[in-house]
Amino acid sequence: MAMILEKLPGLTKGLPGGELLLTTSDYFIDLGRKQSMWPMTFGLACCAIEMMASYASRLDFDRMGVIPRASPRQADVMIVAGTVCKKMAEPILEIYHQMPEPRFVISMGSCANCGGPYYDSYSVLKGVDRIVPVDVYIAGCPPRPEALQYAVVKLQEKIAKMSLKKGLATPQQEKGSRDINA
Amino acid sequence: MMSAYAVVYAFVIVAVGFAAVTLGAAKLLRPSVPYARKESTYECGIPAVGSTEVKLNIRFHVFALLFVLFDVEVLYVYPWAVTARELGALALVEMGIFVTVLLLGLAFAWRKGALSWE
Amino acid sequence: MSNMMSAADASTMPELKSDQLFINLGPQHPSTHGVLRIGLTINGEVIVKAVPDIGYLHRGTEKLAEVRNYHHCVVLTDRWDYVSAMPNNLVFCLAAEKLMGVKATPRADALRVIMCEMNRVASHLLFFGTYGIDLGAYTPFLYAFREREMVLDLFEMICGARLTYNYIRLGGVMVDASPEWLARTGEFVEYFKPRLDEYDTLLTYNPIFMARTEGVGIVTAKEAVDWALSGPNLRGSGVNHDVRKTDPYCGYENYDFDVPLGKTGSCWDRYFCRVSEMRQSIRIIEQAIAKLPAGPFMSPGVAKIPKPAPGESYAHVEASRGDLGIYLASDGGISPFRMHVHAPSFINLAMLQEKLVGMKVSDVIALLGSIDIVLGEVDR
Amino acid sequence: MTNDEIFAKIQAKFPKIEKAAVPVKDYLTVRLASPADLVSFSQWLKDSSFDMLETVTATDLLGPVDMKGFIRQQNFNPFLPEGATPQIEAAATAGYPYKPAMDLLYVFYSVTEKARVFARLEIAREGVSVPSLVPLFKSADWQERETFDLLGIRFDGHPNLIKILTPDFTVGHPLRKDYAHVKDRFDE
Repeated sequence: MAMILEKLPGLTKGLPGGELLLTTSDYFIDLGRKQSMWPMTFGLACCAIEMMASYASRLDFDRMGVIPRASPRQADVMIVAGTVCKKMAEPILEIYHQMPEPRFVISMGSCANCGGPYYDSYSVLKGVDRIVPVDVYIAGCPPRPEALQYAVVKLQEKIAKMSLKKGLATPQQEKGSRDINA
Repeated sequence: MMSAYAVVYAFVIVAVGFAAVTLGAAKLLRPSVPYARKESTYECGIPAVGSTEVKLNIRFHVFALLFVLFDVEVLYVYPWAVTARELGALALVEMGIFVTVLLLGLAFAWRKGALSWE
Repeated sequence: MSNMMSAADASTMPELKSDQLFINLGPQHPSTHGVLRIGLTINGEVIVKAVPDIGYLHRGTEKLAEVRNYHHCVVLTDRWDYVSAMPNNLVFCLAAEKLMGVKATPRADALRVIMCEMNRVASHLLFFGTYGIDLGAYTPFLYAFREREMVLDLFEMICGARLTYNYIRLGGVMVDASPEWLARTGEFVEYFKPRLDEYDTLLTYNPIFMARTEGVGIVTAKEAVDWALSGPNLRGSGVNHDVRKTDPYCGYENYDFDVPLGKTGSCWDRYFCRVSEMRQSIRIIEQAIAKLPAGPFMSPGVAKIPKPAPGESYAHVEASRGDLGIYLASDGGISPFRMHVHAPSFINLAMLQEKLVGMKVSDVIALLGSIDIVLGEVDR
Repeated sequence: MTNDEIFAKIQAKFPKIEKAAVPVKDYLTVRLASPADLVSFSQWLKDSSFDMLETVTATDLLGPVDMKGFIRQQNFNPFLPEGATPQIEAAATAGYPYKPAMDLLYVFYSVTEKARVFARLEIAREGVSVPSLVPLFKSADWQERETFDLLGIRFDGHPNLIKILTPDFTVGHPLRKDYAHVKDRFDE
């Protein structure tokens, strides 16, 4: 864990202004994270075209600080946009693990949420939350680009609630164990 | 009178200091949860196969050498170019000789086929 | 770490000689237009062996069609070529109508033509944008999507969806085009014509773009026919085969438009075919709106749950990516007995494994982008 | 060149080939007698201007599709009366001749003549393999691999007959009517 951030709650317990220091550092750390959510260019199916539309000129994603990055090493969010097939499940897991902490997952479209129109197909994974923890689900097939942008707003609200006292874990990780290798 | 080098020292200290502070603070502040699967090589989601220590073709090396050669040449041409007017015609001739010698070298490399990429 | 050496993977990992490197142009890659993986064995910069590995988006729709009734199947068709979904609906409806002996009304045919040509413009705009990004030019993407959003607005205005329209139904179309919608489409057509010349200055005659695409990935006419390519890939090699001309459907024979042909079959020719096809689509839309016949937009003969007599039918249309065909067999039940999709992207992609050998690594994306595949159609 | 002229030329060259009983609507459909004369027939077609093999596919003529091939959970739709599952169950239609056989379909197209020939070939479900057309038409390569992967028909002479679409832990060939889905680690 980070050298200073982890010890900060312990250090500031006794100090007179400690609580104030903790909450302001929470605020600025979360502010930095939520205003620059860098997703990974990771389109699977039809929802990827709507994701491209939200990056394009009319519904500019850049104004929210969302800049698509090609590799998981520089990404904070993995937007799973499209049908997750069983053959694609292993690479998705591989990429999720190669993303640095704190990482988030947005499951876009009814295929990624629960299999969608392919609920009874033999080769479709019924929802990406079977392999990776998901933070925000977006309904729709495909959801509108505005819905994707509203999902990023929702995720920003979720990040705003992250605090050092809980060990800087993402909201999802607070419930489960930190070491998620499904 | 501060020695003329004080400016240079100050410049170096500020540069190195700024880099050290920002990188150091970042290293202390950011969370780091290293585990084996995260450190595995990223290859579009598929576990990488085969080693990357591969014998490279010699032409990459030749091009690198030629580039360094002409880059250094520009390094020498630059101060002359800045003060060409004061230095007068003699310097122009000297610089002309210097550049043509190097161009001869380039022509030799070209004829020897060092520049052919295939 | 679970080493998932799958059968397909094992075959794509040849025994490497010391100066060869195996890299994955993997499923998660910004410019493979979806989840396509190519196992490249390279020597320095030159590709020695390329093994495309698909199936990462295989949803088994041909199997699902066997437990869906005919109206449900139209919904499944939207998700094949999800960049231009109208021709998918159209081809399934044509095949099913042939099976049921139903004929769409003239107004429905004209509306279907307008919709498919509008969708072709939207799909080629997306191709134009992403091919620019593939080769490093970011501005065409922003220009192209500005016009594409206008086309999607028109689609949304008439059938409520931006991508998976489900507009063309068995026996006709879902809803009639209101005069106000037709006026808006006419406005868009007028607005769009000068834009096409703007695109030419942006990318078509841009020296860097021409250097990257001219003379790259040459497909001769004989090879194109041997690989059974179709659509702009075939016409890029100079073979004059367009389903709208050779096997007209929905009244295409009474619109006049010409078919742009390429000369050498290089990436630039395929690109040029698509961009000039947009001009022809605009011409068709204008004529279709001008000559839109009156009358009902849905033919009455289609049952709520159709049970066509046992038999087989084959229908094919000129989709944006090529000759999209559906072979439909019925055993008299409520679901099709067998539905096979002749997907143009799947067949156009097959030539990659032979064309890539000997090319440079940076040209892989130029060739892959010029074929313009959509993975939903490749894997079905 | 209308369908009948083409069929007359085919009949002259290959007397054993006759028109299919159930033709594909308004296209010429011929039925081959046995896998043996598939290659000679395609070679002859290729020489007489049918130079594009558009489609290679197959149909499993067995009875109604087995519902075990689909992953169907009990539909917990609250709006429907208890136990009602609106999804469609495949049912056999009376009188349709289901038979345990595979029906191969080849579509040849001539760019110059603008004509299309559908060739059908019926083979048993197990143990019969069909000569591959890859030496004649390159487009057959992936389509035969797909037919092998989804329907289990072996094409001997094919350079690289491995599966192409389904994940490799899939057991069996999904498009067969009697395919029963084996639960894998992504299904629970």
